[in-house]
Amino acid sequence: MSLENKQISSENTSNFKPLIVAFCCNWCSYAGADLAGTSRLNYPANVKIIKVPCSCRVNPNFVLRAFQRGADGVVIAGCHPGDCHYTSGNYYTRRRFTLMKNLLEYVGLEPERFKVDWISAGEGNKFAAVMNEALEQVHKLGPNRKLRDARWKR
Amino acid sequence: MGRMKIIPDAKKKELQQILEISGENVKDCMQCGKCTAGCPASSSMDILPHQVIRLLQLGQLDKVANSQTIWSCASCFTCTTRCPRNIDLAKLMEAVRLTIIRSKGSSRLKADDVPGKIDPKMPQQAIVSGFRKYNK
Amino acid sequence: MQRIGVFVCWCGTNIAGTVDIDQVKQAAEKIPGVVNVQDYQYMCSEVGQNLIKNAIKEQKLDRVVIASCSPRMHEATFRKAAKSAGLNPYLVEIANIREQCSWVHKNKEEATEKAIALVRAAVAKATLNTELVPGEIGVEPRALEIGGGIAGIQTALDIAEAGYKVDIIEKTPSIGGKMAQIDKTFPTLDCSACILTPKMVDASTHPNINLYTYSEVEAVQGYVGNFEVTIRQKARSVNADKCTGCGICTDKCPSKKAESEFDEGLRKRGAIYIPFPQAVPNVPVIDREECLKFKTGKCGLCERVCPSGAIEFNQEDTLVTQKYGAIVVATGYDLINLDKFGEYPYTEHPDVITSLEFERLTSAAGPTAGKFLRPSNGNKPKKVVFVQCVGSRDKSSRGKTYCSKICCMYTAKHAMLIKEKYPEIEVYVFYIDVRTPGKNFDEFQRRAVEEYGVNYIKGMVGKVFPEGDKLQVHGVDALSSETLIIDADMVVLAAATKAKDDAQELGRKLSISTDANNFFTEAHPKLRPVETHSAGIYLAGACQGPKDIPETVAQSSAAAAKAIGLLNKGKLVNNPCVSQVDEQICSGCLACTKMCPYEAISSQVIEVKEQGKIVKKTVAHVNEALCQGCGGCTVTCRAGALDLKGFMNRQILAEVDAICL
Amino acid sequence: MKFSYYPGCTLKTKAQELEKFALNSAAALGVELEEQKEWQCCGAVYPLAEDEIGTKLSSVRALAEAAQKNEKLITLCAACHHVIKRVNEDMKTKDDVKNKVNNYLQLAQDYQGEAEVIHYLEMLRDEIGFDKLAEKVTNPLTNRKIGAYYGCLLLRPAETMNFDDPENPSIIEEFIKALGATPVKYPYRTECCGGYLSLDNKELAQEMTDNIMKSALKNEVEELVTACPLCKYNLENKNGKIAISYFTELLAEALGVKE
Repeated sequence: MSLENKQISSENTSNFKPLIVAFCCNWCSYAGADLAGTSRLNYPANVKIIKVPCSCRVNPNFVLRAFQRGADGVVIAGCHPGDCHYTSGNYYTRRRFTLMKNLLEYVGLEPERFKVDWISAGEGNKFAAVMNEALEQVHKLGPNRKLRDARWKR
Repeated sequence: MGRMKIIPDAKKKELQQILEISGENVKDCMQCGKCTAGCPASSSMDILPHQVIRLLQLGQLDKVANSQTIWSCASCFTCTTRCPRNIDLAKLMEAVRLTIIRSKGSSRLKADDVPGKIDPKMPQQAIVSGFRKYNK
Repeated sequence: MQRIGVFVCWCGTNIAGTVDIDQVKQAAEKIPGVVNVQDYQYMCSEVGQNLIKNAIKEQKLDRVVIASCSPRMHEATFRKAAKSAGLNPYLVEIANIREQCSWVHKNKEEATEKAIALVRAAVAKATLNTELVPGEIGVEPRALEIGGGIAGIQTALDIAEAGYKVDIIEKTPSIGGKMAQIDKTFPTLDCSACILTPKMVDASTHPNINLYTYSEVEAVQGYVGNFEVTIRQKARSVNADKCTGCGICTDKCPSKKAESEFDEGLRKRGAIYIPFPQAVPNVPVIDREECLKFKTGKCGLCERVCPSGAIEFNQEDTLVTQKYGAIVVATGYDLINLDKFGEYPYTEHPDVITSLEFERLTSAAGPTAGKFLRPSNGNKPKKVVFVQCVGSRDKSSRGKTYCSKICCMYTAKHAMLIKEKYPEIEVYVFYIDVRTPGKNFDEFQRRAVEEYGVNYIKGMVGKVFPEGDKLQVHGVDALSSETLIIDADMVVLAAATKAKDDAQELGRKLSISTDANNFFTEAHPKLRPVETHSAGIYLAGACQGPKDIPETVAQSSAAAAKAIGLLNKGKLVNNPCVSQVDEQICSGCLACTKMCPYEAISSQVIEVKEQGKIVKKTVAHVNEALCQGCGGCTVTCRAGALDLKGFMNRQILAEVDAICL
Repeated sequence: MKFSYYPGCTLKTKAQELEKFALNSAAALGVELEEQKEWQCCGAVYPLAEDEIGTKLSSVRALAEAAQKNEKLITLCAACHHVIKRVNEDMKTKDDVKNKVNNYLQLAQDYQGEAEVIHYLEMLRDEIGFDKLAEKVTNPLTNRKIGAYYGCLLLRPAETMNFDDPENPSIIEEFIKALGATPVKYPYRTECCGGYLSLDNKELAQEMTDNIMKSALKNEVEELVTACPLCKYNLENKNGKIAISYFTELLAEALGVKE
C-alpha cells in the first residue's frame, strides 16, 4: 500500500465528517427544507444550505468554489421541471449542470459528489431523503481530495 | 350473534403472494362493480367479480380460493378493459388459481381426465389452454 | 469595517433545546466585523424586536444578522424592525437555525457546530450587503376578465361596481357560458336563464364594462399593475354597430347543416347565427366554414335581406392592445370526449346522451321545447338510466382521476325533473358513491329518492347493448350483489369534466401554471385560493378545478375583491433584488436577453470614452419593473457583467467560503 | 410484400382451412408469407402471472427470428396473436421479463421487443388496404348478410392489442364490406364465447355462446365469421341455424381461390 493510500484509509476510518453544500431555490427546495424541519425529519448536520432565488441563479463557479474550499459534496435543488416559480429557470439549471456534471467527471471528480435534484415545497421527506442519500454516497467515497485547494484548511 | 362475522386475521403472506404474482393493487378498487356488470360468465359464479376484490381487500383469501368463481373466469379481459381503476382482475383471478394449482398434486385438470372431456372436433387450442390454466 | 450585530433567538426550547446558545454567541463574537451579540428567548416578540432596534441605535449597527427561524417566517418582521430603527431593511440577514438546524438534528454538539457555521455564512453575506431601495410602479386602473361565463360575469360586475373599468374577453359569440345552457339549477330548481340573463344584460349595459365577444387573448406582456394584452377580435362578418338583431338573416340563411354548439348538436343552426335567443350581444356571426358565400362564392342572401346593411363579408380579424392592472382568468370547463367509452354507445346511438345534452332536452327553449323525447324516434321514454362517474375517478388513460364534483347533484336534479313532469317514467341512477356536501345538497338528493321514487343503484353499468328500439343496460347492484338488465329507452351519461383544451396555451401566455389535469394552479390550495403564482393574475370558477355555480360565484367575488384591492393601491413596491448590468464589462452579446423569461432585458446604446474618444457601444439594459430577480441571466453572462442585487456573486461566494471553514 | 408467418398448432390440425385459405388468398394478393422454420406452440393462453417466464419463451423465439430478418410477424389464429403480441409488449416494457428471458435464451443478440406483430386482418387493413382489397375481389359475395364474431383475444386488453375499438370494433365489418357482402352488426359480437371453459365447464360455455347466437339471430345474421378456432368450435357446438366459417374462407371465395 502506498503512503498516500495509507493516509487516505486512515483518514477514512478516523471520524470523517463530510460537508455538503446545498444550493436551494427560495420557492420550492428551501421551503421543502423548512418543511423537513417542521416535520422533524432528521438528516445529518453536515448538510448546509445556501438560499438562492432560483436554481438558475447558481453559477457553476459556486460549485467549483465549494469543492475548492473542501466541500465533499454539492447538491443543487430546484423546483420540479414545469413548476419553476420563474417559469423556466430550472430548465436552464438542468441543461447547465448536465454539462457541468460531465465536465466534473472528465476532470476526475467522482460523479456521486455532485447532484441536481428537484424538491418541491411539499416534499419535506424528499428533501431529507436526497440529503441522506447524498451523504451516504459521499461517506463511501471519503473526503474530496481531487478538487480541494490544499492551502484551504477546513 | 350468529350472523355477526368476526373478520379473520388477514392471510398476509398468501395475500402478498397473490399481489406479487398478479402485479395488481386491490386497494385501488372502489367497488363500483363495473367488472361484475359486464362479466359474461357471472351466472355461474358464486362470488361476483367485485366481491372477489372486496374479499381480497379484507384479507379473506380462503373464501376466494374455495369459490367456483375463479374457475368460471374465462380470462376474457372484459373487466380488465373497462375497469376505471386500472385493475386487471383477470390477473388477480389467475394469481388465485395459481396459488392453488402450484401446490403439489393440486392440478385441477389431470392428464387422465382429458379423454373424457374432449370430442373429435375440439381444437388443440382448447386442450393446450386448459392445461395451461388448470395444470402445473 | 462594518459594525454588525448578531441576535440569537432561543425560540423557547425550539432552538435552545438543541443548540448551545452561549457557544453560538461566543463564536459570533469572534467573527471580524461583529461588534454586538445578544440573545433572547423570543426575538420575534415585541421585546425582542426592541432589543434589536435599540442595539441598532445605541451600537450604531450597520448590519444585522438574526439567527432564528426560517426567513420565510419572520424575515419581513425583522426587516420592518430594522427599518423603524433607521436601518435599510436589506441590510438584515437571517441564519435559519430552527427549521434547518435545531428541528432536524438531535445531537447538540453537531447542531451547535452547524448553527455557528450558518451564523458565520449569514455574517459573511451581510458584510457585503448593500442598501437596496425598492422602486415604485403605477397600476393601470382597469381589469381584464378572460372568459364570459357566470364566473367572468360575476367578477366583472363586482369590479365594475367598485368603480373600475373591466373588459371581458369571450371566445364564443355570446357571453353566458355553460350556465346559459343549463335548464334548472340545484338545489333550488330555479330556472337558470331567469337568474343568469339579467346578469348578462347588466354586464353588457354597465358603463364600466366593455365586452369583447368572439375574441381571444393573442398575447400578454408586462407585469402586475401593467399588463399589456393584445386581443384578437375574430371577424364576425357582421357590423355590430349597424346590426339591430332583427334575426332576418339567420332565418333566411339557406345553409342549415351546422350543429348548434349551444344545443349540444341536438339542433341545426344556420351558417349565420345567433347562438341562442338571449345572446349578449344580440348580433349574429357568420361561421365561415359553413357559409356558402365563403365556400362557393355564391349566395350572399343574408347581405341582400339585411335591412340595415350590417353584413360585411370582407371583415378581417382585428387586434386591439390594451393595458390592464389586473387579470382574472375564468375560462371554465368542458366535458370529456366519450369516443373511447365504447361500452356506452354514445357515438353510436342517439338515445345515449350526455348530461349537458339532457339539459337542452328538458329546457323549454331547447330543441324539443322542453318535452322530454327520445332523440331517435321522438317518442316519450318509459325507462331512463343515468350513469354517473363516466370517466370521473377513473385512473385509466381514457378518464380523469378526480371527482367531477357536480355530477351527483345534477343527476339528482335531472332525475327529479323527469319525475316532476312525467311521474310514470321509471328512472334509475347507477352510482359509485353519492357525494353531496353543500348547503341543502344532501337533502336535495334524498328528496329524489324519498319523494320522487328515483331508483338509486350502487354499482356501475358494464355495457349498454342496443336491442331493437331499446337499450339493454347491463348493470350491477353491488349492495344486493345482483346483476341487472334494464330495458331502457334512454341512457344519460354523467361525463367527467375537464379543463379547457387550450388551458395550457393560455397559461403559457399568462405565465401561470396548470396542474397535471390542466386546471390552473392557485398560489396556495388553502390560503390563496384565487391568486396565481404570477402577481396580479387571479382565478375564478371551474378553470381552477370542478365547481358548481354557488362555489363559482363565491370564488368569482373573491377574485374580484383581490383585483379591486390591487387596482385600489394605485402604486406598487417592487422587489429591489433585481439584476444589474455593469456597463463597463458588458460586451453587448445580449445572450441574457434571450434567457430572460420576463423579457426584462433589452439592449441600449450608450456612449463611452475609450482611449480618449467617445464611442457608441451596445449594452444590455435591465427593466427593473419587469425583472423578477431569478438571477438566471447572471449565469448566462459570459463576461460576468450581470449580477443580482441581494444575491451578488461575491455574497454567495462569501457564504460558500464561510460554510467551508 | 413479404412477412414472417407464425401459424400455430391448431392451424396444422383442426383448423387447417383457416390456414389454407389464408395462404391461397395471400398468394392471390401478392403477399409472401414465409412460415417460420422452427416455430413452437405459443401456449394458447398468455401467462398472466408476473413471475412466469418459461411460458413466454416460445413467443420470444418467434419474435426474435422475425426481428432478425427485419420482417413483420404475421399471425392468423386469434389466440396466437394475443399471446405473441402481449409477450412482445412485456419484452418492450418490463425490464424484469426482458432480462430473465434474454439470460435464458442467450440469443446472438438480446431481444427487446423490436419486432412488430400484426394479425392477418391488420395486414389486410393497414398494409394492403380494404379499398385495394375490394378491387381484387373477383367473386363478390353480394347479398350475403354476414356477422363478424370478434371474441376477446384480438381486442382486449385494448391498450396492448391496439387492434380496434374494444367495445365497438369495425375491422371485420369493413373486411366483409370489401368482399362485397353486407356486414351485420349485432351487439354481442365482442362478448366472450367461453373459450377454454368448454373443457371444464361445458354448461357455462354453452350459455355464453347461446347469448351470442341469440343476439346474432335477432339481428338477422345469416352467417358468422371468426378468426379463432376455439371460438368457431364453441359457436358451432350447439347451433345449427347459422353457418360459421373462418374469415379467410370468405376471403378466398371472394378472390376466387377457394379450392
